[in-house]
Amino acid sequence: KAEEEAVKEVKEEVAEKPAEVDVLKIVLLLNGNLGDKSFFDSADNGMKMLKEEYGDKIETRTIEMSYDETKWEPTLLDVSEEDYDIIIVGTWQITEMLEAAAPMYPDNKYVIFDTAVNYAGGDFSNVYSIGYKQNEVSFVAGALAAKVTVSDMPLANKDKVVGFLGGMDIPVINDFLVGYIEGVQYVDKDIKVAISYIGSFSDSPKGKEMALAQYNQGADIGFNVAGQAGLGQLDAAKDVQRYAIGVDSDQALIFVDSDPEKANLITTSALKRVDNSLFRAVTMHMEGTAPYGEAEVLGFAEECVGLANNDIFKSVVPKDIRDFVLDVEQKIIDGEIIVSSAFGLTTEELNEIRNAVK
Amino acid sequence: MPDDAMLRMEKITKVYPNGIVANNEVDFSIRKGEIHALVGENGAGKSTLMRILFGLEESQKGRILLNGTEIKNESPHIAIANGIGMVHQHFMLVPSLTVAENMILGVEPKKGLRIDLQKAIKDTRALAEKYNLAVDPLAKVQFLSVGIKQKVEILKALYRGAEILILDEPTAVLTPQETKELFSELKLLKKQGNTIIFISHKLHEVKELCDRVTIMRNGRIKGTFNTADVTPTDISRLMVGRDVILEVEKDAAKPKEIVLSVTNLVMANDLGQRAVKGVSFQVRKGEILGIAGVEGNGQRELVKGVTGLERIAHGEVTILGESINRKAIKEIRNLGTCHIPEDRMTYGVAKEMTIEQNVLADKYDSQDYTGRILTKPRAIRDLSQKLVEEYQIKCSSPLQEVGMLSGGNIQKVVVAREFSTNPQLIIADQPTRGIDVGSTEFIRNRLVELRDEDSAVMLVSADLNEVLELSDSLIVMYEGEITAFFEDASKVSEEELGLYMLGIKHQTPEEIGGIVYEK
Amino acid sequence: MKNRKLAFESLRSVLAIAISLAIALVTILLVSDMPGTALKAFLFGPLDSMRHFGNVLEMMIPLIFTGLAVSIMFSAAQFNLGAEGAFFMGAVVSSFVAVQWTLPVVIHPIVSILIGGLTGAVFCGIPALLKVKWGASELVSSLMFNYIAFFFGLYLINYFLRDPNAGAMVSFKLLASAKLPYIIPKTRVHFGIIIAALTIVVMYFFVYRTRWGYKTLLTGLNSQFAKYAGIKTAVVVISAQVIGGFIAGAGGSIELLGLYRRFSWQQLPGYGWSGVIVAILARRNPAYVPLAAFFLAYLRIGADLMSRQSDVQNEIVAIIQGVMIVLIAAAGFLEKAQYRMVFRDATRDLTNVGNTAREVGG
Amino acid sequence: MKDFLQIIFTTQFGYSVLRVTTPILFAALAALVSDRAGVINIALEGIMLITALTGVLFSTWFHSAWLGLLMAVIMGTLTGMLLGYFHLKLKTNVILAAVALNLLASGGTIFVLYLIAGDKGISSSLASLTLPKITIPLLDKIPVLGPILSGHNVLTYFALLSVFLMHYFIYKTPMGMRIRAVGENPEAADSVGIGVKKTQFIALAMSGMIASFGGAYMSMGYVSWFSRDMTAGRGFIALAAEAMGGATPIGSFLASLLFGFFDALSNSLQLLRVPAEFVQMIPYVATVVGLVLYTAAKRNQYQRMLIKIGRQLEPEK
Ligand SMILES: Nc1ncnc2c1ncn2[C@@H]1O[C@H](COP(=O)(O)OP(=O)(O)OP(=O)(O)O)[C@@H](O)[C@H]1O
Ligand SMILES: Nc1ncnc2c1ncn2[C@@H]1O[C@H](COP(=O)(O)OP(=O)(O)OP(=O)(O)O)[C@@H](O)[C@H]1O
Ligand SMILES: [Mg+2]
Ligand SMILES: [Mg+2]
Repeated sequence: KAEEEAVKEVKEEVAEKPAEVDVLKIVLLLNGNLGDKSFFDSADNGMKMLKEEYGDKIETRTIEMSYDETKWEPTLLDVSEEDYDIIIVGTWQITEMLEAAAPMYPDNKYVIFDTAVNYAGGDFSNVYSIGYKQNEVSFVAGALAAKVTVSDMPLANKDKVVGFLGGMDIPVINDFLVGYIEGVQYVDKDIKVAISYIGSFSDSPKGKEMALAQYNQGADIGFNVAGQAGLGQLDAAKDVQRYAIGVDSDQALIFVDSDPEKANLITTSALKRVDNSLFRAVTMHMEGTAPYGEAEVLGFAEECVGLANNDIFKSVVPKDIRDFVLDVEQKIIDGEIIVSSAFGLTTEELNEIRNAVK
Repeated sequence: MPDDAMLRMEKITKVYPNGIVANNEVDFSIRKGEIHALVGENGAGKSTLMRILFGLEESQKGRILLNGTEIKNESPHIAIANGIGMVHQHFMLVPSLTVAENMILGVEPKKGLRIDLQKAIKDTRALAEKYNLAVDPLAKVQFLSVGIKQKVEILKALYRGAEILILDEPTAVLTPQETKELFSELKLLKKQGNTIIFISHKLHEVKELCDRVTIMRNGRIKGTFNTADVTPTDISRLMVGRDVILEVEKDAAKPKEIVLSVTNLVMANDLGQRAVKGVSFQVRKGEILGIAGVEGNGQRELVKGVTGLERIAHGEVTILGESINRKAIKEIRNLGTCHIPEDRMTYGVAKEMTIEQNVLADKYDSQDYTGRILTKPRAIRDLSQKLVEEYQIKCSSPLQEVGMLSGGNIQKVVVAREFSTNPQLIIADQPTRGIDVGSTEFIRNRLVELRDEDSAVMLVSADLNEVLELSDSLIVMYEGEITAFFEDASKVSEEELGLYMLGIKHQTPEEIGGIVYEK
Repeated sequence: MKNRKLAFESLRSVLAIAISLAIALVTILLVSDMPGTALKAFLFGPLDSMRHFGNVLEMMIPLIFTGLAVSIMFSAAQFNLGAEGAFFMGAVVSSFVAVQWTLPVVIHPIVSILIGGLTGAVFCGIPALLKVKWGASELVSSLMFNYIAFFFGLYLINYFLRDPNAGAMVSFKLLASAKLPYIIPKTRVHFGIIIAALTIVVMYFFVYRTRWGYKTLLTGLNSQFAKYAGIKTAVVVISAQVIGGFIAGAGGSIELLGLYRRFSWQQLPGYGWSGVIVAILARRNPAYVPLAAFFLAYLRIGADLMSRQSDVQNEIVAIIQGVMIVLIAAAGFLEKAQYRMVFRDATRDLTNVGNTAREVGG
Repeated sequence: MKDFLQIIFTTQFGYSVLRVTTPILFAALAALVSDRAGVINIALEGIMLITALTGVLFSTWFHSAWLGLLMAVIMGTLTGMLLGYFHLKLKTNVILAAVALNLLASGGTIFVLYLIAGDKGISSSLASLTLPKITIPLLDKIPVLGPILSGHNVLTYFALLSVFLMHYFIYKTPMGMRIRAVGENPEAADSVGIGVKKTQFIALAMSGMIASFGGAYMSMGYVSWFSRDMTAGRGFIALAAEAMGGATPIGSFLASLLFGFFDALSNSLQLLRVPAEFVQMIPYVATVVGLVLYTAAKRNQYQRMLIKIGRQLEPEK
């Protein structure tokens, strides 16, 4: 609540007072709505972290442009003409709009996350792109899931099946999937992966149904990568008493107060720390080291991906598995394990990968 | 006579939302135990007044006194509680329910939470016996004949404890014999202490049955008399405001070649029952063939078959030698057929459209009124202007919405449109039902004129007067079959016709076969 | 009499709008800490820059198409709610043409739009056919068809037109030759607005000046009468829905070619339902459709700007819309007042003329 | 194919059919009661959405799932009455009023959710409660049937019970008969003192009330939160189910079950790697097919009868 007040106040200031010169003004455009408890919320959390850290030195504003694509470009152009110092946008869907807008306003600075503009295709010296090594963290999640399904943890069964619940059949999600499958196979080639796509990032009841179907097929742990719709999986886990792995933000934390029983089944979450990456970007901007004109892909080292190492993880997952998982993580950081990416794969190639674990 | 009145309606004024003043400062009173007739032209406001009494409409002004105390009949519910029952001009029954269920609807006897059907059946039987109105409590209403439905309606009112019984044109759909039966039942009711308000257009019935009569015109009361003191002529003069002659002058028909030929026609009704059972007849140029019969004996389905509105189940219909069995309505119309439908509001007009647009309905694709793409507003305007004048349609302009006109004028719009295409075959289904004397006269004369201009006319009417008056020859339908054929309609009496209509008499197949002139 | 009626109808519409706006204002006052900013953005935001006004016009375009589509279907008394699915499928299929066919500049969008329209026609036409052939309610089946169109469309895009290098489930880029050009500088108002204007004129003449329009209206007002008059109502019922579907499908196609780089919808865009609102506000008359579409677009853009510039969420527009539709379509709203007026007229004429009001009507 | 059968012939599948059917069944019964009174209620979608949110909010505030349910039911009834007010009093076309209500519900629930929880997507930050599941003693011991029929949410059992309650209500009670009379011949009902509008108003209120169980089930049984547009067309599907079921309680139940079957199937079928979008179409296609089969059968009956009537004649003559 207090935070909200703060945001409100900021909004008031922005809207009703003339801007002061020495304050860094940042605007975050979300092409969706807050409340997904994962991706967009994480980005917004980045703004809150910044505000906490830098206080009066910066002003932040978050605009939800909703899922209606026709609103995105006008909004982007609107804020481009206002006096923001940094304009942050995210997701692949908005790339082409940014590619059109950025050269028109060379004095503005843009940050785009979870994708990159095509630097070869134009002059984007004022755009800094942030990508995430979600395939790597997903690999670790896959390794964890594999270990759990063959373990003798209380809710694990004999079947060698793990679940993957995607929001949509799209590259970002499949990047998770490919890493996950490789992680599973790294542990045991015989383990099957039950894969479903909800077809939506918002239909959580449907997510629950599909997760239940997976659990009914013998999966004892599932990984959801479906934004708000993926929350259905966590509910399903509670219904049938199986394990789950959260995504993007630490999803066990969301429920630890309101529904501890559910939280205790969320072994960990594959974090995609949009918040950290934005915090890092703005900090670099203030220090003058932000790599505008370039794309960076952030991973474990920058603490922009990682498994949530929370109390539940520590209490639910046996130590040997935890150690194994941390070891895998280290191996990835060290380059001993190379994880494939789904970007650029055709549907056929993807199907091959998916059918291998059917 | 304020003292002897059981029920008084004082200064009732009713304006419908469309601006029609149906009742204008009406004072109306009845005495206990009498049968009181209410007469007046169509649209005089009779039904409206009764609907107000029964709580179905709200009046803007006036009050109702029952035995000297004011009552507020805001809904039929209250009216019923006040001992008023009404049998409506149109049946008010739920077809899928049984007689017993219809009886108890709204005043259901209960056993616990559920309806006590046994009691309902028992009560219905008892009541039917008491008033000598034979009905089967378990029969579904949709399968009943009009006469029985009428009885159910009366029983319904009695079941609700009605002491004052309003009957709105109960005899309109009955045969003379059924009417007679009804009258004896009503007299029985009167003897048992009930009071009856009786609405009818048939003045001899009023003379026969009623003690007093109140006459309405144009929403006002023209007077109340003892029936013994006035003649039907007096009444009709007061009703219409002038003397009326309803005799149509016509010469003998000179029939020529056959236009319509119906062979072995079988039609189903809405419920999928056989309603027309293998009927054959022919209509020739220059004659009017009347089809008499109590409503619901297959006439409606017959008309639907002949006009192509419903599929023919069996048999054949030809017009000018061409079979129409597989023809679309448009093609049938293009053969020179026109059709005055029985129910003008459903089949005859689109209420929300203007007169002009309604007149266009059967000729929208004629070259005269539409070009290759666009319509020709000027031509359409001229035509409707002409028809409005020719048929004396009372309206502000052809651009007026048809729904704003009175019933008679709506009917004139229909007739004007249908007759404006020089028809070879006219199918006139109850062409003057529910319209006033003036319009009736006009339409009847027009039909005869067209006959003289060599149109073939098939006239369906439940109004015995009308069929006898207009027809050159005549057939009677009973339960989907032709039971009689009269080559010369002027030789038939109303009573005789009634016997055939009720199925009491039946001609031989040979006699009936006379209606087929050539195979 | 007629003028009176019209005046009364207008009064009622204005009052309905006023009441719904008043409800919106009260709500804003209740929930906002900065009601001044919110109100200003809501009411005048769309006028404060060319781009914002352009946004209103941009949004009008799809609303006009679905509004016309729903109008024509409702005119024939066909409560087909499938404009939503037709709009979506129109865009899907026309994106195939726009991506895969190489055609000259002007021809390309024309072909693409026509094929999009045909697709829409099929999607609204099927429920019509099911109704005519087997009596299945077009209302119910068209609702199902919206979902079928949605998933089928996504299937087509995903399996046949999807750009594997894109980071989301989207089609390949639409070819430049297929795009509709922007026609007003500083905005994204595209050529579609001219097509929309033409469609309005065509539909107006179609409905009120051609025999087919006449048949449609007649069937809509009284289908039994239409049948009696020799109109093949089954044909009219189907054609009205096919035409409606065509317009909706073409609308989807135009929206795509005008404003998008790729096909990228992940959910039904909702313009079909908005079309219902537009059609009601316009009272099914094509001539009023642009007014209604402008009004609705203005409201929505105003609400968007408000949510961007203040702390009031744009979902508030749902409340305004809801109240407004209900009141404008409410025959009973102000009925008493109207009735009093009639009663006064009728009785005054009575005392003057001393006769029934039959003449008043006539 | 083997995999396919493996999915269908599991007790979990049977269990999930019932679970998926529950909200549709409630909505179908809600559609039925108003349809029988002669008003089609296509606002079920919106009513369920509103009541789903109501249940979540009040169960959070009162710390009781039952009170949440109670408030949802009250809210649903009120919404049904609101629709009645629009349609019967203000005389708005009932389809248009319902479209308006649906739009209002879709945006309005989010508006309210944001005001209360600060979220625009999902209510998971609220500690809302769910209604209990019931294990039926004895039944749960029976093989196959036990796992399918036992252990459902209490509302699932109530939905099944409602089919019989509705049957009893419509066919055996005075109010039920009045509703049927009003739907079939309003003037007749009017003339015997049954207030047509009053009866339709009651039917709409009941419709809202029954639908609210479906809404509450969505957010307090099916899942444990409210989320944007979470009813996802179930209110519309229910209309189709009711039409397919010939507007009878038992028929509507069977049609809902059919839809539930296909919906459950579509959730599982993906595991066989059938294209997701294709699978998701199945329930809707099945519903349309079912609807057409039902109406076509009715129509055929009439055609056959016409032919029969034609034939009957020949031996006679
Ligand atoms: N249900 C209705 N709703 C609205 N208006 C109606 C209704 N029924 C009748 N009217 C109005 O009543 C008039 C026609 O009704 P009706 O058939 O009783 O006429 P009428 O008075 O008998 O005419 P005429 O005296 O010419 O025979 C029209 O003005 C029509 O607008
Ligand atoms: N519901 C209605 N709305 C508007 N006008 C109506 C309505 N019902 C009747 N009227 C008009 O009120 C007037 C009186 O009609 P009413 O039905 O009372 O006449 P009536 O004397 O019963 O005639 P009929 O002999 O034809 O039954 C007519 O002009 C009629 O057109
Ligand atoms: Mg009349
Ligand atoms: Mg009358």
